[in-house]
Amino acid sequence: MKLSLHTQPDVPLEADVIFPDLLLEKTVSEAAALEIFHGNEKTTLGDFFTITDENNDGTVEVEGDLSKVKLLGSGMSFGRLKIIGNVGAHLGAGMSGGEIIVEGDAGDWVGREISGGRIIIKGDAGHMVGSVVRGSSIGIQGGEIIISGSVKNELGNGMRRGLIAVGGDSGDFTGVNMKAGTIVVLGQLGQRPGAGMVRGTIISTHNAELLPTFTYDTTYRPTVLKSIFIYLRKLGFSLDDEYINGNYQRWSGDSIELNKGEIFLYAE
Amino acid sequence: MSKEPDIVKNAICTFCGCVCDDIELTVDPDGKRITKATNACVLGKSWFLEHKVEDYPVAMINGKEVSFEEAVEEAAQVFVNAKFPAIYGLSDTTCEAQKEAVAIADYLNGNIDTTTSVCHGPTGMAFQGVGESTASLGEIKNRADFVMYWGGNPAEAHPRHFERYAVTAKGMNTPNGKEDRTVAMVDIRPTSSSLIADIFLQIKPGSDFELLWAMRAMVKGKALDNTLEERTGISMEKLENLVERMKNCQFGVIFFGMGLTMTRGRHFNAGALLELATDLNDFTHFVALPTRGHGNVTGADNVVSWQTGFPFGVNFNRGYPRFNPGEFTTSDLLGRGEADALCVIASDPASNFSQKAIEHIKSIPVISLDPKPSVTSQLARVAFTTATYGINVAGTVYRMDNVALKLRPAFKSPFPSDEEVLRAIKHRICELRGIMINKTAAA
Amino acid sequence: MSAAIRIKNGKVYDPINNVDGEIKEICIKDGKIVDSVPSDSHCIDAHGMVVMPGGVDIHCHIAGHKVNLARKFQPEDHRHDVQPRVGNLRSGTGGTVPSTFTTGYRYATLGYTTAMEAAVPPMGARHTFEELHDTPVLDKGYYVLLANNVCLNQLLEKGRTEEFKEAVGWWLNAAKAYAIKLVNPGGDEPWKGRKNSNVHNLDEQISGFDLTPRKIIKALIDASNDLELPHPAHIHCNNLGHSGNYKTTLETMKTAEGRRAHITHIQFHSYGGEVGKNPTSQAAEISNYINDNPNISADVGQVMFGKATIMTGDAPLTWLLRNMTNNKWINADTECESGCGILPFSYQEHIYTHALQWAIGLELFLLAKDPWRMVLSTDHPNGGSFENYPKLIRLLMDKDFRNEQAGNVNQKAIANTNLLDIDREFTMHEIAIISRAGPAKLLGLSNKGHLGIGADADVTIYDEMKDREAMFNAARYVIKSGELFINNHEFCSDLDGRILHVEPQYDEAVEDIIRPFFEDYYTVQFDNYAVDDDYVHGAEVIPTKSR
Amino acid sequence: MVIQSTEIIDTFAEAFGMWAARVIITGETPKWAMAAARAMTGFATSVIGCRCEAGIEREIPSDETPDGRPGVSVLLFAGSAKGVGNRLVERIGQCVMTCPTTACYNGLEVEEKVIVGGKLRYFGDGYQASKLLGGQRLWRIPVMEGEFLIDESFGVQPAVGGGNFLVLGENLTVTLEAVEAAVDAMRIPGVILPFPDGVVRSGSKPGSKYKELPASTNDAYCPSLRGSAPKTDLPEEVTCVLEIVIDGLDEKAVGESMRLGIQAAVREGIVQITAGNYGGNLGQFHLHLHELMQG
Repeated sequence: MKLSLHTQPDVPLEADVIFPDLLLEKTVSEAAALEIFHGNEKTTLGDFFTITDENNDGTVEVEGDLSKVKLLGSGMSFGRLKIIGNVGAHLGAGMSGGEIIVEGDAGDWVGREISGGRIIIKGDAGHMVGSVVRGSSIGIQGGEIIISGSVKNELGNGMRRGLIAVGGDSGDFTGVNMKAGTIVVLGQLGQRPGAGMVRGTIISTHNAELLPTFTYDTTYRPTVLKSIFIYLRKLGFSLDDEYINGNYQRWSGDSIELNKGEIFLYAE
Repeated sequence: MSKEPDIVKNAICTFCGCVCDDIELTVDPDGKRITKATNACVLGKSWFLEHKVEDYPVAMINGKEVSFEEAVEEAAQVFVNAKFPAIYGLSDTTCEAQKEAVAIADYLNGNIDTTTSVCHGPTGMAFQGVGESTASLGEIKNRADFVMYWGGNPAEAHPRHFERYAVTAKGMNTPNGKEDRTVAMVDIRPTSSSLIADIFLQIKPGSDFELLWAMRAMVKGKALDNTLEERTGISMEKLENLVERMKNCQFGVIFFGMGLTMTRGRHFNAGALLELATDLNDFTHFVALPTRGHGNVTGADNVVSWQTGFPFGVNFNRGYPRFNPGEFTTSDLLGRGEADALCVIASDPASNFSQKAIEHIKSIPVISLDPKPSVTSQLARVAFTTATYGINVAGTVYRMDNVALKLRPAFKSPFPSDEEVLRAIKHRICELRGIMINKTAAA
Repeated sequence: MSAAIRIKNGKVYDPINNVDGEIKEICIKDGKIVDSVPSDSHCIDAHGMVVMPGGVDIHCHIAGHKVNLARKFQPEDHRHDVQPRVGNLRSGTGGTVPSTFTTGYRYATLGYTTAMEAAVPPMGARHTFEELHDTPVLDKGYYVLLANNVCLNQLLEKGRTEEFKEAVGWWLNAAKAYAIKLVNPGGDEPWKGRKNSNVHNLDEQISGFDLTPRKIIKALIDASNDLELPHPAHIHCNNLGHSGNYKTTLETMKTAEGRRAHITHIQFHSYGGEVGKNPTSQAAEISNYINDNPNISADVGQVMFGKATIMTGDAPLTWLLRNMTNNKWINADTECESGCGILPFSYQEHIYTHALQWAIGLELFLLAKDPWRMVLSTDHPNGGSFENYPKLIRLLMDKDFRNEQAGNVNQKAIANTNLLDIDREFTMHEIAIISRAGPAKLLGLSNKGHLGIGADADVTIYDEMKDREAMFNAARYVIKSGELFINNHEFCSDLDGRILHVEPQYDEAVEDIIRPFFEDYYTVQFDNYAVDDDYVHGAEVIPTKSR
Repeated sequence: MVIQSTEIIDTFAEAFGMWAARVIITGETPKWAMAAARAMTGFATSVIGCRCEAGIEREIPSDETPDGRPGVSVLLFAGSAKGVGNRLVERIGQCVMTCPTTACYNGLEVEEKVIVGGKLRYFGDGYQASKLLGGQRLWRIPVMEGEFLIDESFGVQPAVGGGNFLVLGENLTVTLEAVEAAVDAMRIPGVILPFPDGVVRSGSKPGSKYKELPASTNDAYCPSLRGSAPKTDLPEEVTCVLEIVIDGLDEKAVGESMRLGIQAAVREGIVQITAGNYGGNLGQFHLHLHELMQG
């Protein structure tokens, strides 16, 4: 199925019906009749999208400037959602399976609270990628988020399991309060990475200033980093050989918590 | 015929979050101004004494004077024709008005947010993450022998904070006032407040989080990197000394201001401070309080919370409240160009929001309620002049420590209250939307 | 006023008037139960249904500063439980601490029309009324915290008992409260002091005072009785939650010396065992005492599995729980009056203590010989949300269900109780007692909890169903003060409830003692402290002897 | 059947059901991966005496390993899935974890798993940490040189052990040449030859005159016992017999390996190639030599 945005929304469009689990069971006309919210106004998918029955391979393709369209792919559990264009907030929120590919930039809260599946973004993403929502302490519980560009603050806040990779820079408080899981940032980490982390791994290929509650351990070439990098490469994430083969400083923290978290910084 | 001036005893000053309730106001016999405000601080005095009933139109549409009813009609039309109407401000008005505003947002399926989102919103978010140990201000007065101010200048922003609540105030276990307390001040530069401090920590700008984190580690006896001084400007020794004092006091308190919450790190800074206070309860009784600025911003938090479950940044687009700071907070949603109508109550976002947000404000219909003209009211489609709470309008306000007080207005204003304007708009909206609100239901 | 209503063909349970399941007509006019209405009145055919007075919750936490803190504390708890707007009703959110509107609507959905907020420091009264005003449908009042009141305790330690009583009277008036509440008497001083500690026995001296918890308890029980308040002193005993605390509870009850006293959420106070070790059940011991002493009443404070929010004036207890669970935590002290602690909590079937608490609560219900004095509560939201009441009712009415549920929890805990040996199943009549008639009687609300002529027309009608949980989950009709709020399972129109409070007489000269204390130790002016009628408009003052 | 001048006897090798795992060992250099692999597969010739049979399957180029380093794959066989698990824990713990720079990955993507890293992790004394990657949990055990990385669990699958053939030669020299050539040809993916460089001389028969022994020397094929043994299966010109035993992940791999081996072994001076069996009553797999050679 393919959806092309024909009318630009004036205010945010909450298109939480766009996910393969639901759409692939519908005919084109059924899909067009699905109810969505344009601000506070109840409207239908067809009011904003031209829907055609292309590519019957379990893929839903969405095309257009979707930067005011929220909640695409939220809750999906299987199939493939391909987005050609920029996309708004809460992409793939709470997803448990399947794959989302965005050929463009994404907004805030990409993949918040996911438990499985994979989100691949070719451009940049906003704040709170793969994170908690306010008030709860547990962020994503699984799944993979691969972003070629940069992201903003609180990447992987509260993350308990899963893998997040960012090709560009990340904002402040990357991996804050993480319980476990892996975050890879090929660019520069923002301020205060890993604050309050209990367990888990943050890897950066740049140097960074760490909080005083992190302790330097050693510089070495841990095999696990190679495994992670090669795994990422298999998912189409591009990274240089020198990062795979290089030495890394290992820092333990956060001492305020269990002190079982680690930050790896590339040391050439 | 000369009249005796009216005296209002125990009047309540809503200029700042201290909400002092011991002001004695002398009202000029003409009933149009206050001539004396005994007990008020310099800010309070100017708040009361400079308040005049000006000759503004009660309402304007596109800058032209109209009747109250016409303005209500126009405002209601703007609201019901919007798909994403946003209501903002509310921290300088009564709880009664705040309730009306939430009701409008509810009946409109709109968005409601208060100035909390741009002052202590980060504290609210931090609180939701880590909790807090707090107290009413009298506990500080009666018990606190260790008082710390972090990232604020109470001497200028809350001039009576020292005397009424925390420093020179004399209480049950602190009969000698300041002599019975240790006062510590943390700021990036000396201020008029820091002059009174026994301990002053001048920290490097932007290193609050690092310092708080280091203090938490010290309290917990955990490993600390020795680059602390270089990064924060505070030596390990000085910090250890301070932390020992904190652990060994009888009752400690940290007040914190926007110097902490609105600098880089924001809700994490606030969270670190709240957690530090909580951690210290392993050793002694310890509390922390934000020093809230606006007179009833705490009331706005409370009203929005009990009516919706969430303190600010609440969206009703889908017929029920949703909360997500960053998504439904006004400065953010305007910055992304999302709202298609804006109602501002007692605030001036057109002068202090980001350029992007201001541009968007200019592109959508705005309804403003303010006792005085502001940048926002001047670009408003519909502008109401309203009476000033506390001076002209009765109602409920909340002190920064969540204590509710009833206002004692000094004299009547020719202008309607925010509550009256909002209620009129609400009733018209409900008529237009076919919602039958009966009189018994929460008015 | 409202139109007249006739309810016919329903099976009526009205224990106060000794009506036990008779098919009986109930007539309503002008907000009251009347003996007849004109023949053309609106008629509800309640064939196949059960008709009861509206439910009365004697102990819950639904309004005030601590409730609102707990509410804004937990956005994660509201997010997945929303209450969309219907008609002119307001929207809101649920979870264990729902928004005010949602609280009112959901209580009413269960058939409850009266609820009492159980713990507010007088300084928080104004805030509490603000919230109660926004809590629709329900009639409501609150209990004022006086057992850690510094001014009162100073009078008490000096032996000025008469002035103490007058001051209590002043405070009840100033705060427009319904009853006197004691929480962890004397425990605030050590908590707010240097060591963050607590008092542990009734005869221990309270730090900074020449006073013991027992003296405070006795004085407030006496004051409640002497002022002839409709509801006696409402006591949250010392040592809540600690192993071996049943002794403290027994001692507290003995301190009443035959005068009326109400022990609240007594389940949390019925533990054997040694301090610091696993608790055991002393439900039988506690029940025996209450069975034998008609001056004592209690509500259970049943624990229900799942999400809860602990919120209590007993701050040191929450600190202990916080350190056990590592959950986010709130402490909130109120000057000269009270402490408060809040944390999210979850009762889990597999945990020994939680399963034991669950079983002890059920034991207390089932062992009570006089259901009028052992009434239903979950100490909402401490033992679980009020939305668990239907399930709790089923546990009491359906032994097979109860035993099946007991099979799913920690078996070591169950083995340490007598739960499985008890065959009792509550009758519909008894359910009407513990959820309506009993609480109304204990509260001294003579117009509530029954359907006699002149009673408030608060009536609920349930479909009679075998599954009692499903039955009590959603009333088919709810009439509040003579107006239909729920009609055939649908909300009709928003309704206000009214505030219930007392105004006992006191000697105004006592203000000469209290005023200087305010000037020295409060940060609110004495003249700005008392709550005026603006906050309780349309209130009903429940008479005391002197008023 | 005669291939070149060697007679292929019309008989069958009798192989047994076993359970197998594949372990990918990587190292900083091929040397260390191989060192660990050799240590791990040492003393693993026969279940009879070693409780498992293991061997090196192949070297793996670095671009095929999970961590991009040179690797070696090892197959390990035992009588049960649990047995495989236990042997892996012992052998990886003693031979791989101990060896500088190595890491250890599961090489069989199958459903049934045995916990290995999940047991070895306790060596970390609380400092161990895990990492979930593509659904597989890895354990990181801190060691003095850095950390030892190992998959939590390893796939195990039913496999075939005890495929074999006997090379009967005119003299030692030609027989050795023949088996060496065979072994070279037989190392294909999915099989190992558990004996020293693939060859066993002490072929056995089941049972013994000594009660406690389950197997004893294969007297019918011992040239020196032509006169004294009750029966001999040796043609007159044969003076030397060597056996190659094959364990494989499936019957097909074992058969293919045998076919390649026989093909390489036949030559002048090799009189017969035959196979060991127990009358077909003990093992569920019968690998008929003629069928193998006919394809």
